[in-house]
Amino acid sequence: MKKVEAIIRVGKLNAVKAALEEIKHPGLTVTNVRGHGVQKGITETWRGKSIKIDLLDKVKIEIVSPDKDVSKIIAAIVEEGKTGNVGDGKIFVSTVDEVVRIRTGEKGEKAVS
Amino acid sequence: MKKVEAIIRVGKLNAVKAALEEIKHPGLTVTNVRGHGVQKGITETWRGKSIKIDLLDKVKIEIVSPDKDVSKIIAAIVEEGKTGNVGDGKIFVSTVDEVVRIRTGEKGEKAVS
Amino acid sequence: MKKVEAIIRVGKLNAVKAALEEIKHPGLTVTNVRGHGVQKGITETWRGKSIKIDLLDKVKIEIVSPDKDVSKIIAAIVEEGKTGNVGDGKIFVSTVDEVVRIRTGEKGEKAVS
Amino acid sequence: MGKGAFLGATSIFALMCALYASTGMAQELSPAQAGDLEGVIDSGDNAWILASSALVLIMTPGLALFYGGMAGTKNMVNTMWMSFIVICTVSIQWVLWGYSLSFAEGNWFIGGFEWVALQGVGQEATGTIPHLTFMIFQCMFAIITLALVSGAVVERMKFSAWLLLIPLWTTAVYAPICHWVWGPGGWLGGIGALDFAGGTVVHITSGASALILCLFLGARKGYPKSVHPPHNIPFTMLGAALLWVGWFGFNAGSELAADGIAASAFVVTNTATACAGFTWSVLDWAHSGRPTLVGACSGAVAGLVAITPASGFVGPMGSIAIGVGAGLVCYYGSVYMKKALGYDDALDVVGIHALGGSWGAFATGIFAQLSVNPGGADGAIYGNPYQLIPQSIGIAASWAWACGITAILALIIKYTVGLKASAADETAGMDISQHKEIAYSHET
Amino acid sequence: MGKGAFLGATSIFALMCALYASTGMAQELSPAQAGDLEGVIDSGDNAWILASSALVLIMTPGLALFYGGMAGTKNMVNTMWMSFIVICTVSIQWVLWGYSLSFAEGNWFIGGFEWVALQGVGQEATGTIPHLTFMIFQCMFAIITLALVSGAVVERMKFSAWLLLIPLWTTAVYAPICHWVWGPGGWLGGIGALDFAGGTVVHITSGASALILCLFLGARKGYPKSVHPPHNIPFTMLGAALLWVGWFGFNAGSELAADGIAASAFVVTNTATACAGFTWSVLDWAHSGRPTLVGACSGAVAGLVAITPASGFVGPMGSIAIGVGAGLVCYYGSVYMKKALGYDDALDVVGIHALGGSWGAFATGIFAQLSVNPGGADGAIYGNPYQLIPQSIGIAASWAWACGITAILALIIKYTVGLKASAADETAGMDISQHKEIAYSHET
Amino acid sequence: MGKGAFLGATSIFALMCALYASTGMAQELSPAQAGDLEGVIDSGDNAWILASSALVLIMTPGLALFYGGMAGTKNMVNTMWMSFIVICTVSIQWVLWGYSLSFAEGNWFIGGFEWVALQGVGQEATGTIPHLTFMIFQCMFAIITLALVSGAVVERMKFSAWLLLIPLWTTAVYAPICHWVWGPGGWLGGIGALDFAGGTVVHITSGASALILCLFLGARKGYPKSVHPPHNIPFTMLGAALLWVGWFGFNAGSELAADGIAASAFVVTNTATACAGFTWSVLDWAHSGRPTLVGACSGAVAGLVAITPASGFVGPMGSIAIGVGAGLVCYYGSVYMKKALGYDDALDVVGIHALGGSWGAFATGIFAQLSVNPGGADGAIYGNPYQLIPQSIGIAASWAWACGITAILALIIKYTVGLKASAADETAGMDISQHKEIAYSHET
Ligand SMILES: Nc1ncnc2c1ncn2[C@@H]1O[C@H](COP(=O)(O)OP(=O)(O)O)[C@@H](O)[C@H]1O
Ligand SMILES: Nc1ncnc2c1ncn2[C@@H]1O[C@H](COP(=O)(O)OP(=O)(O)O)[C@@H](O)[C@H]1O
Ligand SMILES: Nc1ncnc2c1ncn2[C@@H]1O[C@H](COP(=O)(O)OP(=O)(O)O)[C@@H](O)[C@H]1O
Repeated sequence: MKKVEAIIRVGKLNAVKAALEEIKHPGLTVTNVRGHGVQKGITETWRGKSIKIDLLDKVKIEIVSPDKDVSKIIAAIVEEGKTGNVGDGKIFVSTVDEVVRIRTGEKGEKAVS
Repeated sequence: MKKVEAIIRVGKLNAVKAALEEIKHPGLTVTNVRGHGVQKGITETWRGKSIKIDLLDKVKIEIVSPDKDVSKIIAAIVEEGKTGNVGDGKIFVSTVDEVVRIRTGEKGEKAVS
Repeated sequence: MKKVEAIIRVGKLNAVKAALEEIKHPGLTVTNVRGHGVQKGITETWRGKSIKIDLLDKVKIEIVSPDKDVSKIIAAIVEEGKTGNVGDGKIFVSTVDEVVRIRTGEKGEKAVS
Repeated sequence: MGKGAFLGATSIFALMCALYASTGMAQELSPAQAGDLEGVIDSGDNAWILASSALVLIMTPGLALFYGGMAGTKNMVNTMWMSFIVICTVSIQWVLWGYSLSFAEGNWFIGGFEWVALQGVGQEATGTIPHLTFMIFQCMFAIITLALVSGAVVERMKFSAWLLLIPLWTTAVYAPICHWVWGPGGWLGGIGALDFAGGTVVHITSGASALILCLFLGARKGYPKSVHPPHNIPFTMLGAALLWVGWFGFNAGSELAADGIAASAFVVTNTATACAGFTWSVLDWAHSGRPTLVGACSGAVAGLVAITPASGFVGPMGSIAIGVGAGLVCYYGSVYMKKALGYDDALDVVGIHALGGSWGAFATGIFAQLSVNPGGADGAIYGNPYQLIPQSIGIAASWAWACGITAILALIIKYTVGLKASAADETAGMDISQHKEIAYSHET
Repeated sequence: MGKGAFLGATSIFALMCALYASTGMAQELSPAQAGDLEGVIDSGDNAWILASSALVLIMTPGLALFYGGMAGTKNMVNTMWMSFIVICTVSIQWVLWGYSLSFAEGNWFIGGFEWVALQGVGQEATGTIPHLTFMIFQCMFAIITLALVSGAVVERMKFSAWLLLIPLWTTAVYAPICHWVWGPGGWLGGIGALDFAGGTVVHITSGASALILCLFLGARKGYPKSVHPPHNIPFTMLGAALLWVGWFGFNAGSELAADGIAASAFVVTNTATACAGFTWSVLDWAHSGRPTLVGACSGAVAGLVAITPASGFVGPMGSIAIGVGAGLVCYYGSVYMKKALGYDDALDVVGIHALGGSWGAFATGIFAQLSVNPGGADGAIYGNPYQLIPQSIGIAASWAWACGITAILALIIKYTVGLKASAADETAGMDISQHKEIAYSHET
Repeated sequence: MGKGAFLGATSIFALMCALYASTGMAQELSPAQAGDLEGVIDSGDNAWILASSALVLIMTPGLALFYGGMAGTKNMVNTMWMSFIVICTVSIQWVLWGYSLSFAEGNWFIGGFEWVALQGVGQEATGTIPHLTFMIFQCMFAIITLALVSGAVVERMKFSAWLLLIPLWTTAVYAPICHWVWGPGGWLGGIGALDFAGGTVVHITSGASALILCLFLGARKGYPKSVHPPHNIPFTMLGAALLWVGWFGFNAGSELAADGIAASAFVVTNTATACAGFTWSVLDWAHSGRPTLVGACSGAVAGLVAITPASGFVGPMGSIAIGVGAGLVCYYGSVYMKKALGYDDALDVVGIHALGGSWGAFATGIFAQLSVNPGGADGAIYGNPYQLIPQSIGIAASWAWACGITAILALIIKYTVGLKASAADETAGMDISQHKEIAYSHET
């Protein structure tokens, strides 16, 4: 089982979500995050003083899925999350040892569907 | 060392927290997330227009703990987090390579207690 | 590739960020979280009633980086995140199997830079 | 079970009061207060009462924020809605029949139908202001009174139940008590009970009814363990401020003229409010280790409540006593009495309005001064302890009628549309379950 | 293309109206309404109009909150800014030349330059209030009118474009129509069109201009799929409440005296508003399954709009009809008509102000009563269906002029500073792109 | 060290001024302004001043939101609390002794004890309004003045220190300066210094005291690197709007009658405010590349401050000059001067109130016109440059007294309860450390 974690643009959430729905992903969890990488921040102004905001709002999507679906999921996110400008974000894949569905106590692949 | 990550209902946070306290868990970190799985979303109305909100508020709990405590922790979360209706959430377990306590620089099991 | 996840004090975010900039970290993602460990909570008052808030605001920093940089990153976080009082937080290191840069589709170490 | 017994007792008491009144007091009817249609319009007085009407209207949205800020995030819309729908509904009810039942010539108990649909209520002078000005000023009172009740029942009462309650309550509880005190021939006015701006009519009725509704509704899920802090203190502060400033219209406007008594009512309103806010803060500091802003706001509202019946009758020093007393009474009522008795009055309508109103109405009998208002009376400390008798009767009668009738209305609603939202709806939050709305959608 | 045709048609219509008016109506000029500089100041009337001016000023920040609460988080500052900058800019424009063009002696079409820079506008009485009081009261009307327009164009119109529009629009659209209706010798006043507080001058002009700007701007990215719920409903409720209370100054202040007609205008304003808020809630419940608070607030604003032209002329029962009608007209206008026609009127300025104002101006011709205001007229149900003629002309002329001239101004702006923000700026949010500000920075 | 020297210098200057005044001016005492207890009440005037009192009260919660929105999230409750507690405390202080010290007959320096506890302050007419109306109107001024100071010291001053400061400051700083300018026999009034609504009494005193407190407190941790953006701009906008609308009561109410001068004061208040808001926006655009809403609000407040002393004396064109000047002076004062001098005035009380008030008091001497107010004087551009002398003396004396006495009070507090919160408390946030409250608890 793998966890696919993607940091994407806030404005791309709906498109990525739709793309994942199309490939019948099992479910996902979304977190509001702020991030910083190649992309530079923005500058706010208050009473003539510039205040640099170097963390920009991003959205993190987490999807746990069987190993075999991972490449499909990555492809969908890259396809829909891309604008071509810096700040599009990253995808991180890691290994999940165990999954449990709280409602039923089911474990393993059945639990994520 | 393992990380137990549970997505649960917002209203169950206190109960789960209490259950973990009872089994003397070492600590935890909570994040507000939104999620989507078997459970369907809700519909808001604005000026006669229905707006579907398909991401529901959930809470993510993260607990890093020695391998031996993981099954106890999972049991406690399932016990207290369950309502039996869709939307109860999932638990994901993964491996943590190293833990450091910032205050002391301690590493390994001592650091999580 | 490793993911370094640090739970730190809200007030230390800027200092840690600056330290990471100095060692030329590739990027980072920040999440507002609440946590609970050795440190006790605070008490709010409403109309004579004490309400215990046992989850305190913390900030989670996530940095994905090549294995070789991990120790430098940990050192920087410990250095700048420490106050010596309980509540300074923890660092968790885990393994990342794959990284993708959404903008370019690049994979691996090139993707995190 | 206690609820039934309580209901029985209060109903009987209400009946007794009514009977007593009808025999003992009917001959002492005071001349019509609102009904004398003579005189010419004074533009200054009219300007002040129109401005006061606007000020009193703003109190209800102020209340929506005051209450809403203390409610939970997921109940914010519903909490504000309960006040806002009262504005929309009572404004219509009042014009159609509420005003007539309250203020038209009738008997000692209730007004007549002469002014139904505002027939005969026009631009001619009543005292020195147009009759319509008086009508709309009083309309704002009817609105805020019921809106006050909502604070006790938020986070669990069905919206449909609340909507049904509005016209019933305003007709069966508010109109009679209003007529008793301020209507032509009303028996409480007749026996000389002093209530300048509504300690009995507004605050005891709302607070007592809130208590009854709490008992019928039962507590919120998990109460009292689940009690949460205010979700947005700035809104609560803003709401309290709008109440404070609107209350100048409420109290000083009740003089129905821009004269010296209006000025005096304005001054004592401000003074008592400040004293009560300060007193509550001190008690907070003493009991909880810190002074809280929500506490100061609560105290200020308590002071506003308590000075209401007294505002046209007492001087500044009396108002300090009333304010400090209000802080004490309402603090202990909201914190300790509620805990001791165990009912779930979410935002302390009983502790603040029922107790504060009772204290204020009683204290009017202590601190009133003829030298402040020749149309009033001297109180106990000015040598007339007898004034405490009509004051006490007024308090008791308002409690009794409000409790008894509200209990009947609650029963009716319980067995028709139902009073309480389902546990699932309560857990999901009243906003999404009752209104398909969410107060804050910051992701958009 | 449709836009051009529409522009052409409206311009021609405007021209025709103007020509017709100049020949057919010029001789029927009414005596100067604002200009008769005689009489003595009545302190009560002055007190009321000064208070009313303050009440009308608060409407614009109220509108900023009403609109801002419904906008997206990332456009909150910009949405409020659009109202706030109107206050700052029109206040200056009005003093320098706007007031003179609107109210000084001129011809049937526009005022003169006599009062430019307030020369000759002093403390002397106009009617029973100082001339300066009248001037500043009217200033507040000019402010709110343009601020209303902003609701249609938020989330995409460049701030510089808006800033440029302000003086142009207030001079070329507002001043003439204001003069037609209320200025000395204005032709709409001359033919007997009744508009007590601005159904045509304020609401049709703003709503019609909003429509034109929507058409020129085009829709927001992703519209209509991207429509989002209000980001902060408490602000919307508070804004609606400030509008409601400020509107008492707007309508009852338009009598320019604290007399019986002011009281009557106050009463019908409150009644119509409550009825419209209630009606919208019922429609919401019927169509969406739940009554929404934002719906009730929208309905209340619709009621306020519709009663505006009628407020000094109709009685309470007429106001109920107008209010219920406003709820119906504006609900279907905002929900169904907008969908059917497909323009992106972000916050329903067309549905509420253009339609509500038109309905109100027409309904004035139905429900007006001489017995309410001897200076008005009887309407259709009081035996004078002919009143509907000047009312209809007033409606048509205001639509025509507002549409035509706004189209010209939009073209000018489009080809100078540009109307619409870049897609990137829209996506980033207007707050950061236009102002380098973020509404909420809770991390600090 | 600089602080001591500064304190010494200002104290000496204050002393000198006082001595000079006592010898040179004592014989020129003007007739009592507030004290002449004769005449009859005019209901219109009374209506206006009661309404104005309500308007001025709303300014202080407005200020709480204006400041609170700019403070950090973790200091929101404390920031609002500092204003709210001033309302509760000064309302009592004023009734008990503050009013008497300020306005009762006394000497050139301070009022007497005749009106302590409002003895002898009743419903009888003072001018054309009840004495109590005048008293409560002035009470609202005393409240807002100290509340203004809080903006400089938020995010670090101990709440207990603030609470202690309130009665001390209002007694030792406000009462004397108020008496000098407006009290019967006050020396500044005596030498003909014009201050219609409080440029010296309110704004210089608050701004100068704010500067002294800043110096004694020292900067917030990490200042200036840690400066954060406003946490909630909508609250700041709403606060500015409430200030603007309340200020109509402040300035136009200061005429104490609903006459032509009140109308004129209303008009120039609005005009200057708009001009200053617009000017600040232009400067923002020029210097930071974008116009900010917080900038426009700050500018508007600067304009309100500057027009205050001039409001009853200048015409519309003068008000434009004063407004534009206020935008310039206060923008550069808040942005550049603060940076250059290095003190941590968190929300620019010095830049806006001390500088804006000084500019306004001086500009009154330039633009005043006898034709606007026969009770005033002509200013420099109307041929009377000598008016600048009493204006300058008024400015200097207010600065001196406010600085000197506030320094003494700060020392007293520093060595008793302590001025500054601990670093840990500051880091945790003043809300939780001083009040055990959190402004927003959205998780509930
Ligand atoms: N090494 C990293 N570790 C964790 N998160 C990262 C890392 N690098 C980038 N991110 C996240 O990805 C977002 C986009 O990355 P950025 O480098 O700005 O653009 P791009 O991915 O287009 O090169 C950042 O805002 C941050 O949240
Ligand atoms: N495959 C998944 N990956 C990540 N998060 C998931 C996944 N499936 C479900 N979740 C999270 O768990 C929550 C509950 O899951 P859901 O499928 O709705 O109910 P249940 O767990 O009762 O079957 C979702 O809201 C989402 O946050
Ligand atoms: N076992 C754990 N799993 C996950 N998060 C933890 C764990 N222990 C502590 N934390 C996080 O670290 C924060 C600080 O930990 P705490 O034990 O209070 O202080 P310290 O790290 O100084 O001993 C907590 O608020 C929590 O967010």
